[in-house]
Amino acid sequence: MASSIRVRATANGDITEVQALIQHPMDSGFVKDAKGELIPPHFIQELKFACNGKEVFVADWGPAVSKDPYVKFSFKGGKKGDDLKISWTDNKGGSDEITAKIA
Amino acid sequence: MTTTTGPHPTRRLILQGTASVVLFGLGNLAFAPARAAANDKYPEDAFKQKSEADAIKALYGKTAEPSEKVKLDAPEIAENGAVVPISVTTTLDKVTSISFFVAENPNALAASYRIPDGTMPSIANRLKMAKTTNVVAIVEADGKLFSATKEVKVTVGGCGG
Amino acid sequence: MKASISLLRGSLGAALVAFALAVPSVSAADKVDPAADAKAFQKFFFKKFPDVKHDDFVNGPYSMNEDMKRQWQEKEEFPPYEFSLDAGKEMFATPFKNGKTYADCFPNGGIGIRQNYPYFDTKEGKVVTLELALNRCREANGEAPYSYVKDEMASLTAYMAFTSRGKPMDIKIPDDPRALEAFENGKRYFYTRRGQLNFSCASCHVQSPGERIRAEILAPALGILNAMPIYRSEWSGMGTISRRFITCNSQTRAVPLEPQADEYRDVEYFLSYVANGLPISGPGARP
Amino acid sequence: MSAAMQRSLVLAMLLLSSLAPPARAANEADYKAAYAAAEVASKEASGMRNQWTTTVSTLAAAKKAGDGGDFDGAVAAAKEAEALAKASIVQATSEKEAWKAMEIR
Repeated sequence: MASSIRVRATANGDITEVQALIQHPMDSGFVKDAKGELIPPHFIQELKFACNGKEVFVADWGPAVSKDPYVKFSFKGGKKGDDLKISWTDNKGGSDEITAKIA
Repeated sequence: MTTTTGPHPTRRLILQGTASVVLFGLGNLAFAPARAAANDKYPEDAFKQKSEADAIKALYGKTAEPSEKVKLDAPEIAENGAVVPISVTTTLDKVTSISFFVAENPNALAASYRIPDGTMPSIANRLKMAKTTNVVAIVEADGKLFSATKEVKVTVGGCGG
Repeated sequence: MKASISLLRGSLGAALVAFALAVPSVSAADKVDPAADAKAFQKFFFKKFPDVKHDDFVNGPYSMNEDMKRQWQEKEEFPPYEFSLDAGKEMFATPFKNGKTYADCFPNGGIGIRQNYPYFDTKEGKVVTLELALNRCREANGEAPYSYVKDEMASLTAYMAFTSRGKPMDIKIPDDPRALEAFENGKRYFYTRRGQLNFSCASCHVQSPGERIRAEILAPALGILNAMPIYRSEWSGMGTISRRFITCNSQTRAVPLEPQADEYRDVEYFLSYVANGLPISGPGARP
Repeated sequence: MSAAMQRSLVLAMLLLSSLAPPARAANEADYKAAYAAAEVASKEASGMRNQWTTTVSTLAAAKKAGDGGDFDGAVAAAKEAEALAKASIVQATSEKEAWKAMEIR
């Protein structure tokens, strides 16, 4: 199954800009389905980015983050070809992880 | 970083750069464990708080003061409450954490980010908003909290059932 | 004095011209003239929104409102239809059970051809839309057809639209009375009021584009299908042209027809033809 | 716009005529008759491919009330469904020509 994480990391000079889009329902637990029943909460709680083993960004997310969540940030110290590991875990114990190369 | 124009500007720059990093690193080291320990795990409690004030207290244990240095970018009228593009950037120094609150959502805290050393203090993300309300961005810089607030209008779209 | 005389003559001339124009257009209405209709349609929008760049009309509500456009550009940095696009690409490459793929059903392997759909099939004597052609391809190769309103169809059309991005819409109307009839039927559907709210497509997308219904800005009818299929935040999911028509109907409290009904195929034919020349911008992201 | 005015007048009249209160409590026969009439009009409307969603839901409400024995409610709903169906028929017939008024030429 293709990974749920799409990432674009581009280095220009010393600054690497990272954009990530993750396929996840991010159900808040407040929404009802077609039959009128509440869809239980199911959302990513923690999303970590590490470059060459060093943690560069950590997101703590609640149910108010949009479906198929997106985040953009940038950090210093990464360069073209470095490894960027992205991993997330959700409130149901689900998780996914990929390692991308900085372009 | 001021650019010097000497014969070997880059060499001097590098020297300056490494010097300040070492200093900064050392200085940071002393604080880092204390602060990192405080918020390195998922702030379960803060996400449970209803109001924005309680959530900020649960997350940081102190109050924030509005600051011009925190630039919050959010739309006038959200095209859709389910996907509201919100971003923040700041010129403040030594930023260690950035969080977003949607005041009248069922739970005010929407997202909180830990900014390790070397990561730029600017973030864009897409949040859900239950209705027209204030979006608040909080930046923790050098142990103090600064905030920026903007009202975003949210209504149901379409011409109804 | 001279100035006012020329002014007078100018206005007289204008009146004459207007009168001349009015007379033939009355008789023209009975003879179906798609080319004239398309020209008038585009001129209407270019005059109503003089500072909107012609190609920008395909961006729907975002061509009408700066604040919305900024939100859209932010979404387009990493658009939510990315997953559907990748899924479509994968489906396109995955052969059917009989070993064939979609590429075998379409000219040029299905790449960069979306701008020619829908087309008029002279054998069948009816309009064939991209969604219909995709399902016919599946059935011809022993596969079950996809729902016209669900994600699989949206992923396929998203990928095919993506391969045509930027190409001008290029819909042909053969010199065949049935094709002219289909065009006219689509035009009639577009302007006919329906549902208890008594709206036609034109009530919203011709009379009040750029205005709001509650939070949403109405898109202009010109180029309104160029961005299809769309990821709508409202549906937090992909929407095919069929899904869009059906939901628009139910919003005016009209019972929708079955997907790919003749009326829907014809109105798609009409809307695509009058947008000839405007670029394909699908898949799109919308509120 | 006088044609549109005229049309909405007709629609309003049709709706009003259906709301006249029944003299005595309705019984099953009244309900059956009213429902049948509504069904005929609704079938004609969908035959013209111009059915309204509110006609369908009001007709369903009439049936539910009728099955539940609430014949007063059922007759009222059936009459309203009939009026809605007839209004959609008027809309479909008048739009056969009226659409040209909005056409961009």
